[in-house]
Amino acid sequence: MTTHVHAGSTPKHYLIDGYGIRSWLLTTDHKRIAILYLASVTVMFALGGLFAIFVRLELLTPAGDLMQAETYNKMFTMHGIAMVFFFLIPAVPAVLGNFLIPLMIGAKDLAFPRINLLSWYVFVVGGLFSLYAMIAGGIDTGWTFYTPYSTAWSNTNVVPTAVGIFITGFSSILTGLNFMATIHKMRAPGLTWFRLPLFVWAHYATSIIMILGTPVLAITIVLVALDRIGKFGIFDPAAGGDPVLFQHLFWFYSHPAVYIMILPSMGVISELVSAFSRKRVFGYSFVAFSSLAIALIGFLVWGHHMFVSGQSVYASLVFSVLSFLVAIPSAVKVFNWTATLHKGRISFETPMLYVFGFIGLFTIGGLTGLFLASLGLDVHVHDTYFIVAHFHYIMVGGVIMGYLGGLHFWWPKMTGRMYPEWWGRLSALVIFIGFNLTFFPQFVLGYLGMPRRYHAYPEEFQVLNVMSTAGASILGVGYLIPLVYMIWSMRYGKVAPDNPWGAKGLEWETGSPPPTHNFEKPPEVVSEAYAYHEHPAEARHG
Amino acid sequence: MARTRDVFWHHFQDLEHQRETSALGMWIFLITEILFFGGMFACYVVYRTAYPEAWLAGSATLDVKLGAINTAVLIGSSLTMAMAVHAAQLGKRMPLVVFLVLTIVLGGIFLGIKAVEYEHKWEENLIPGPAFDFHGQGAGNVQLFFALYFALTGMHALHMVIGIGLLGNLVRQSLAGRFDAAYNTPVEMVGLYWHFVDIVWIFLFPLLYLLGRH
Amino acid sequence: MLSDLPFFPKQASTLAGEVDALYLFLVGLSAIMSALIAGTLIFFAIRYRRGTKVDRSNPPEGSLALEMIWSLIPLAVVMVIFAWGASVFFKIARPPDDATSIQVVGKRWMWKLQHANGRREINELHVPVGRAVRLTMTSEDVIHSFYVPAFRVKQDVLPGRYTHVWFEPTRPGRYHLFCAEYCGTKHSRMIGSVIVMEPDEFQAWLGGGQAGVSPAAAGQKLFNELGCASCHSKESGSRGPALDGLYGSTVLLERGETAVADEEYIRESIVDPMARVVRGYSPLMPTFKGLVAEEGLFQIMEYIKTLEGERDARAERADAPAATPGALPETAEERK
Amino acid sequence: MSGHVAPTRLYYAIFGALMILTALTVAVAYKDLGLLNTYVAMTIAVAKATLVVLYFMHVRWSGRLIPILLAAGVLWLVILLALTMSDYASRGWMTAPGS
Repeated sequence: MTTHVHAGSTPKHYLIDGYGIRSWLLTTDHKRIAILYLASVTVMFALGGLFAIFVRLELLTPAGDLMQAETYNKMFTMHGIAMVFFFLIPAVPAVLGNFLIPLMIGAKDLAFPRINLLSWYVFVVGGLFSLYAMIAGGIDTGWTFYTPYSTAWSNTNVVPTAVGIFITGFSSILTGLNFMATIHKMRAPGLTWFRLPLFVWAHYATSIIMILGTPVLAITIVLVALDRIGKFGIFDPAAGGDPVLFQHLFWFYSHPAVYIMILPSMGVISELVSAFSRKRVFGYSFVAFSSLAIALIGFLVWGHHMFVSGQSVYASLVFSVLSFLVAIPSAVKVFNWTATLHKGRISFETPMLYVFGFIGLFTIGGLTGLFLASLGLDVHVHDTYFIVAHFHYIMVGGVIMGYLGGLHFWWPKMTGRMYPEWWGRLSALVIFIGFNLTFFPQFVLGYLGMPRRYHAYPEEFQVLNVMSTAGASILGVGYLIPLVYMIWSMRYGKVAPDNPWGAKGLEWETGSPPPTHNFEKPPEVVSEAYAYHEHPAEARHG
Repeated sequence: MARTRDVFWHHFQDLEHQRETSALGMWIFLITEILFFGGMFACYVVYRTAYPEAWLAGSATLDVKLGAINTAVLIGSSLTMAMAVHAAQLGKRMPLVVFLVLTIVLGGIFLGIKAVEYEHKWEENLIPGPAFDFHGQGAGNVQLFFALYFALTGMHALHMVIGIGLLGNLVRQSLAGRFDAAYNTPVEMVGLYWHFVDIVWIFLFPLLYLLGRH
Repeated sequence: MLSDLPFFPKQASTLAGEVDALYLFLVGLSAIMSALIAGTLIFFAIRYRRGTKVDRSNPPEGSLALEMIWSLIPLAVVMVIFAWGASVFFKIARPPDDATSIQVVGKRWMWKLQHANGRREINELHVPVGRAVRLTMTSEDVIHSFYVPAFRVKQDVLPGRYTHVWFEPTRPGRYHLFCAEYCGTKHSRMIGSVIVMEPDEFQAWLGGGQAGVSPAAAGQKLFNELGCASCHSKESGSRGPALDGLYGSTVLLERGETAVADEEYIRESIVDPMARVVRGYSPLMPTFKGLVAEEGLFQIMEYIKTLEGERDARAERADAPAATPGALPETAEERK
Repeated sequence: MSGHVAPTRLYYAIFGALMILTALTVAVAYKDLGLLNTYVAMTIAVAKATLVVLYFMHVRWSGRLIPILLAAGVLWLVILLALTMSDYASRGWMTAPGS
């Protein structure tokens, strides 16, 4: 978009505006809070990854010989909890969203800077509770906490973990609240809704889900805790309660939660595909509205997790047809991104490689979603490795690809330094190969009938499991490379120009890193997003 | 207005912009609250449909008189809260303090009556859990009624306690002269919260107390 | 035969082929879609890479026609998949009327099964080829899931209520039985085998072993031991309704509603007698929750099913509309 | 200027209406209307909540955005209740054979 920014000298960028631990821990600057989130979610990702290593190592052989069944059950549970609640849900919104939304809309900060800081503290406190639960013996209910196992039978730290997730939920609610108020009220003059970058649209849709879904999870967790501590019996059949009701309430949030994870990544992909094709995103309004459509329809499909749960077959019918509907807006996005490349000027820096990775893996993840939405077929593949493969294609292949792509793209803006391009491309390739080798065999395993959450398994499944574990080790290396060179680049990377990619967008019209108040003079927007055709910009780097 | 400096955040255009944005934020928060109580209402609807006898039997043990008095008390506190906001808008300090204190007092009365009711249930062994003891029609599932009764009213009471804390803070700030006709956003925000808590009770009263009274 | 392909599961029930047909259709569709998208991506990426001299004039910013095409055509396709999936699902959900009945109790961490003649099994299920079998299942503790991949059927097994699964084996052999719903420490050991036999072999197997007492007979014994008959008798003035011909009939309840006396209703009446009391009787019956194990409930149920006879006029109303049974029965009227 | 300043008379009138509706809902509960009892009770509760939202919470004077948000919140609650109940209401539709 074209703007009138007075490029005054920017004496202090946000990273050097104050030193010392207090200047970070008491900051209300959305950019610093984004960095705090970046550090926290990276720790949780590493932790979740560590648990995954143990899971994959155990599954190398059919006999449950590496660790006890109890230990294995705790490993997959804690892998799920760390990854879902403490990495995937906050990753893109709390890091990239926090950093970029005010910049993209020309605001000095989010609407409620102190609430933003509070949300990080809430996240940390929730994380510490869950960490305590993990260290003090772990938890073995699966990240889904199905009752009555979680309320009456498990002997592990269900309550501390539940408290941790409950608290973290409020961090998510506060972030969504802040984004929503910000996008409504803090846009720069001239920045109408249909001039917003699609990243902002995606985060608006995400905020809707955070606000309307998370409280239901929160109260469900409270009821589980009441059942467990006070023997209330709300979800316990022994007292007349219905465990299937717990599943309804749990999935009312936890299915849309998948869209909390994927929608922001889709927003990233829209920005990247446009920047590296030097072209406005094809079908802008369709991409924007498809985000809202996903946010709405995403709330109507939760029962597809319950086709064999004892739910009424007629309710299953309704949930199945609605689940097929949600496939359409997702497909629309993929088609529009592909069409964006048409007549573009495409270059292949690391972020763009992640775009290709995202589209490929998300396509497979989405298409296998059709298998699972089909009632008759889901009966067979439900709770097998087929579903494990499917949601990893969406949540790892989709979300993490988008997250890493976005992190590379905006890294110069966040740190003022370039990451090493060659290493970036290499790691993108390694991650793509490792990912497919890890998870594609699991589709086959699932259709063969291997149930998930199995500590030991029949011997005929071993070949595919070995492939998967081999892939996981490649994937692990793929994640380690960026971790190393990103940290390295903060000190030794090339100093980044304000707009290394020649990209459009308000965030590129301020310094790298931006000054504390983002813009010296409030920008004024006079044209649409991604106006590459007006002033064909060229890269000043690479 | 020299004082404006410490209540105005630089990233807003002006105080009115700040007020509108705060109100929007508060409303978004209240919408999450709808869904927060909504999860319990979903349990309520499912189990009431499944076990109507148990619901009638459980509701019959509650004291309509106390429930109705509490409803009146809470609606009264909503009135005093609205009056407090009104006083703040006009920049009248003493009426503001008086109405805030009245709201706190009414909120306290509500919680006191609630505590009396809880104590009755305790004495009658109607607290869900191992000690729960109920005989008669629908006995098998009456515990579910009480589980939801305590979950719903307990969460509501917790919101009241938080609200009273916020009101106390407002009293302190009003006495310090922090609010005037130009800046009174915190009073307005706490008011929204308080009214919301009142609305929750408006639904809880008939849903819990008034089943099968004829 | 598909089953003989590597990395393809065995097909051993009448349902397996139907599920596989849908699966293979979707695999084909996915392959085509993925190839199309990947092909277009790669084609554009090469043709329009930066620096190439190709026609980039008038790049389109969007196209309503294209958007319609690529949302409406997929919509039509997924609706076909939905209908197909639903039709297969209803075949899986609806057992044939002549299916043999077997009772299953899931318990951490084993499957306990009992045939109609009383023969019991643990973690093994013998069934004849070519005969539909319907399992009635419940759990003693947490949620389990009865899963036989070769039959393509799976159903969660819940505590406190009955769920059902059915299949008709087509090939003799030994197939995996898995618990598919995570149930705690030894979840991965809650496994067993389904052994499909030729009908005559099966008959021989069924007659062998320890001669079991039939569930109905065991149920009658329990019924007497628990003193049920002292109230539930045909004599006029008895404290409880007579149970002759009860199973499958419609009973009239206290406030004028009705209920179909199916397995769920009978189970509920034993463990939670006050929930739905038959009209004309006082709510006197004590609960037997915790006193009778799930298997005992199954046996009493089988016994009650054998009691035939005229229904007591008080409890029966032929023209009564059928109420809806289920674990959590919905009662249409609000009772005030 | 901050927010709409309503006359205090209006607040007292709303308070009066709320008290009357409370008395009404208690009175109705003691009449046997069969099925209607629940609907009447809920209608009165919705009416009371609407009064509080419109006047005490100033939504009457707040512009379009907040009513839309509020409607979204209520709609999502309805989605939660309706789709959950769709399961329980239809569980018995498919009867087991033999019954």
